Amino acid sequence: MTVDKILFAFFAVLAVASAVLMVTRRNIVHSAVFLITTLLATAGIFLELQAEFLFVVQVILYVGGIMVLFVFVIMLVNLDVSLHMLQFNRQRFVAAALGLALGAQVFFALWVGGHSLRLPSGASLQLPPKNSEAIGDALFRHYMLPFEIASILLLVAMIGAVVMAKRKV
Amino acid sequence: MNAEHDNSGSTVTTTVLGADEIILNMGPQHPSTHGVLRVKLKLDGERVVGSECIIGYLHRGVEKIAEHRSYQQFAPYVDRMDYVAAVSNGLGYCEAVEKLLGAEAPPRARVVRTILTELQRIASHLVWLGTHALDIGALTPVFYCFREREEILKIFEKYCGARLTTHSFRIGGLQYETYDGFEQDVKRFCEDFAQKIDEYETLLTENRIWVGRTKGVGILSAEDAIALGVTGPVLRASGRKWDIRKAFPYAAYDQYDFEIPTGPAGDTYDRYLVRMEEMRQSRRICLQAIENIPSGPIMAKVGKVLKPPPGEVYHSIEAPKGELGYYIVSDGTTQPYRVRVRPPSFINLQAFDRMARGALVADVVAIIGTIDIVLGEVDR
Amino acid sequence: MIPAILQAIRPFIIPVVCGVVIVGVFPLMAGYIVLLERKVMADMQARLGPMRVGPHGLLQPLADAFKLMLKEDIIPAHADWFLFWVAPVMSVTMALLAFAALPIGPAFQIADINVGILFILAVSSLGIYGIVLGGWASNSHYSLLGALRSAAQLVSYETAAGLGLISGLLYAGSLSMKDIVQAQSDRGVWFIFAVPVGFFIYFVGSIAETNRAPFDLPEAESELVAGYMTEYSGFRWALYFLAEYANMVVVAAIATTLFLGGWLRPFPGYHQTLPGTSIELLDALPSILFLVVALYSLKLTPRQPVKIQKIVMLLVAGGCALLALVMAAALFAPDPVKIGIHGAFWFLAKVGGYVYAFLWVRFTFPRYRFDQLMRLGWRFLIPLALVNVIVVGSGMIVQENWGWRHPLLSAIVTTLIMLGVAVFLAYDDEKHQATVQAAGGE
Amino acid sequence: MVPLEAYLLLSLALLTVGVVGVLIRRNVIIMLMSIELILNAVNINLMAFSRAWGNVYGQIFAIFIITDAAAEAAVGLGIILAFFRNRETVLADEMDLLKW
Repeated sequence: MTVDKILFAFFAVLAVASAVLMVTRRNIVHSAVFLITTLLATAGIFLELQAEFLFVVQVILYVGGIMVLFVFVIMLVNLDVSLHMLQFNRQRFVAAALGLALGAQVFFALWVGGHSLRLPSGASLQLPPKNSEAIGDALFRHYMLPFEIASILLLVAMIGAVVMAKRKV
Repeated sequence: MNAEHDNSGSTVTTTVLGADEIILNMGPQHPSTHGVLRVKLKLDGERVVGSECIIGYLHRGVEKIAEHRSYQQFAPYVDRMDYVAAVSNGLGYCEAVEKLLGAEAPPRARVVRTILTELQRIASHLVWLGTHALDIGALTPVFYCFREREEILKIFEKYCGARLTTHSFRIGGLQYETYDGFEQDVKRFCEDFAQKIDEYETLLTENRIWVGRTKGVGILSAEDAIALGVTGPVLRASGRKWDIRKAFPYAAYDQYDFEIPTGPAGDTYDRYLVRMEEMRQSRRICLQAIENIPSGPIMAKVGKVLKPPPGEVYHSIEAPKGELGYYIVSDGTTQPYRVRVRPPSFINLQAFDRMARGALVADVVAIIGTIDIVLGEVDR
Repeated sequence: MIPAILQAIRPFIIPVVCGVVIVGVFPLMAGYIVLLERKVMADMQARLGPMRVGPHGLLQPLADAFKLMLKEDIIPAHADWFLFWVAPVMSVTMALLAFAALPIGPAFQIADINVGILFILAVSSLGIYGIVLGGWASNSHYSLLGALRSAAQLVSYETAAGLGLISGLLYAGSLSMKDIVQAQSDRGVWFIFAVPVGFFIYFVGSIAETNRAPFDLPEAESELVAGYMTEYSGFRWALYFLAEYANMVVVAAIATTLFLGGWLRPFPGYHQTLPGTSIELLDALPSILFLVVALYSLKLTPRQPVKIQKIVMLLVAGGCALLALVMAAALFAPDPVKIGIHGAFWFLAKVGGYVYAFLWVRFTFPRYRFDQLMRLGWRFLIPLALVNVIVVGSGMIVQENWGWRHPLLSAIVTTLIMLGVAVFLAYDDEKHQATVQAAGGE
Repeated sequence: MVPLEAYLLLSLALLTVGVVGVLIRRNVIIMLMSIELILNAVNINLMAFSRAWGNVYGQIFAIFIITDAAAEAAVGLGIILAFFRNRETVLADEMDLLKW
């Protein structure tokens, strides 16, 4: 069971460290690379949680799809100009303080009230072994309507993106 | 990328452009500009909105050299202009000087000249076909083309000892008599060649990708072509039946029966078809000529020292790439006062901007290939 | 303590050994795939190909590798050195990672993941970052254009190829590479015969995904010099090269597993035995093949001009003879060993055939233009693949409910329907193109 | 076995970084990427709970969230491209007019 913990620690540290780097880097492409690293580390955590299907979905969709789109757009908008400008806006100190305060607040809530939440210990239950089949089952038995709604959402987004990016509508 | 090395005095500005327009420099070291041509492309995304050909990287001052050489001494220099069709260059020059002298090569010399020039045309078109196909991404035809070209070069080598820059003709006729078996060699080549052309055509003519890449690409209307002075296969593909071999017959072309292929649309595909058909017609001319080479002397009596009377002459021939003209002014001495060459590649290259406007970057490569330029001739 | 650690790492030993073997051997193999490519190209182009280094150029890959390693490592001025450094590594890592789930024969597989095929797709879709970031980091217009082209191309054709795979997966009923092969064994038909249209779509898509001609626009030599690799040289360039060939093998392995029966022997129902023995003719084929190659090499040995070449040729003959011996010995070994070794042979042979088809296409066709490539992808292949999934799915339902027992029957019907769809799509595309051209571009 | 709290803390850390990123950066693309980070933090939570409860429903929700992220990225980047074409900037504080 130690392997579990080592893997988790590795991926967690990788995820958080590259998330911080992503927010602070000057160069957008570097930011994107660090976000990709974060996402891959998260995918690793999914794998550690025995969710192979979500691991694959995360890699194919998030890293192989969405982030490619990001990188593509970053390369289309020219970057040299914004590189030499101020990277953070004027309310940065206040904003950072507020953001950290939010984090601290949630952490405090977890710290104080975590025991009363009656979270399951985790070790007691095992996931069904055939992960992708179980997901397919659940998705198409119990979540058919949300699934269809999601597909409509995607359609709307697709049309929206085309309309936005087109030069002449 | 392009601002710092701009030593050519070009007129395209590299100032601030819109977000979508970039300037892309193709060449002078680029795999598909066929030498040291440099093309400045103004791109909107992948679409060309403007272009400029920057030439002169291979300028050797050929025309100026002529003023300090005797007429015979200058003859080898012309071979270095269009170095893939050296024989044609030599023919044009020799005939121009003969015209200036008022001399005429004997019939046997003229027929042999015709055969060699037509073989050279085939060789030149083969180089064009191979490199053009390579530019468009077909890797294989170039090797087939060079295989056949090798046969032609072997004939040249047997005839005069040189393969590329042959200097095979002399003013007044030929230096060398044909070797034993010349007729057989040419005949064997021509007979095999018919099937070889079909072989290239099976690879390309009906190929969907090839048609897609060439049809409708780089269209040049006949009016534009004439306005720009374009000649040769490029003009003929635009639908004008203009060929110096028919219009002002020289050498022995008036004796032979051949067709002048033309194309309807003036696009890259038509130029391809026209050149393919020209190779067939050249083969036909060779076969007719080889049947019946008149006997007799191969050199007219022009004397050892050439001193043409003062005057000027313009003589042009149909080189593989178009009208190749020589304008020679004599002041009565042994050296020309002025030689001006009208190189087909140079003039045809002027049509590049017209063809490339609105095309995609990938088409630019096809268009450069289809004009069939040789930079040695463009820059001279 | 030590036994406990041994106990803990025991399940990892075999996968790690397999992984090390693949990572160590594949670069060499890639070199020989390059040699094979050059030889095949030479054969198609009426010439000899590499002949200088070793007999018939057999040592050429080693010479190339040494040359590449000794070359100066240039990082262009104003390049983003970090990404310039990391991009080729990323490319090659992702390509080799995909080997983790490939079953090279029933015995030789690093990990049988239950989403194996998705894992390979996922990992190979990451290879795009090596290309895009490398192209961007070089700080050159050619590289950037190549990178952007590549990104657009990969995203489009991954969709088509993925949908092509799905039609095969419908028959397989599993995402695990092993189960897919097992399904083909159970159904008694390779899925290329069940879903030929799906195979065709995957074939085209996989050529495009690996950036091979006629879809090699990201590195189109005549237009973009070398695309995203323009500024790379020496060993980094070799890494890109390695990644390209690794990707080629990976897509070939996917196709082999899903459509060509994986490690299964062709004609499983054909039981002609060799006279006087109980060995089946087709089982003995591999060893006979290797023996023939060995004898041929032996015959060529005296004709080599230099002594060292003679020795190398002799080594080749010896190697082939050894392989023949191994294959023959495996026939008499217990079943797992026999199937393991012969399965690996058939798998690699099929991968080789698929790669050969790649090369064949490469040397025959000119290159697509970018807009044509996109049109082919989006207007022809993706709709075709979508319809194909639906038609094949319906065919399966019909087959199960109406009792068409023979799998080929529904395959024939669906294929005919799909051919009709393809003709319609091609016609529609041409009509569309005609109207576009009539409207004057755009 | 990694305790559930560890996942929650990791998720919290990513959430905080994402929120701070959205608030302090000027570049819209990085803001969008920070939002992706926040969504990702949510996913980790869902996955951890799914594992803890021993069923796959959490994973289903994660799939929906990834779908949502894809839609958001497509539209968001479309807007950024359109904006960049008009104003040649990707900085949030320069987007200060309703119409150009």
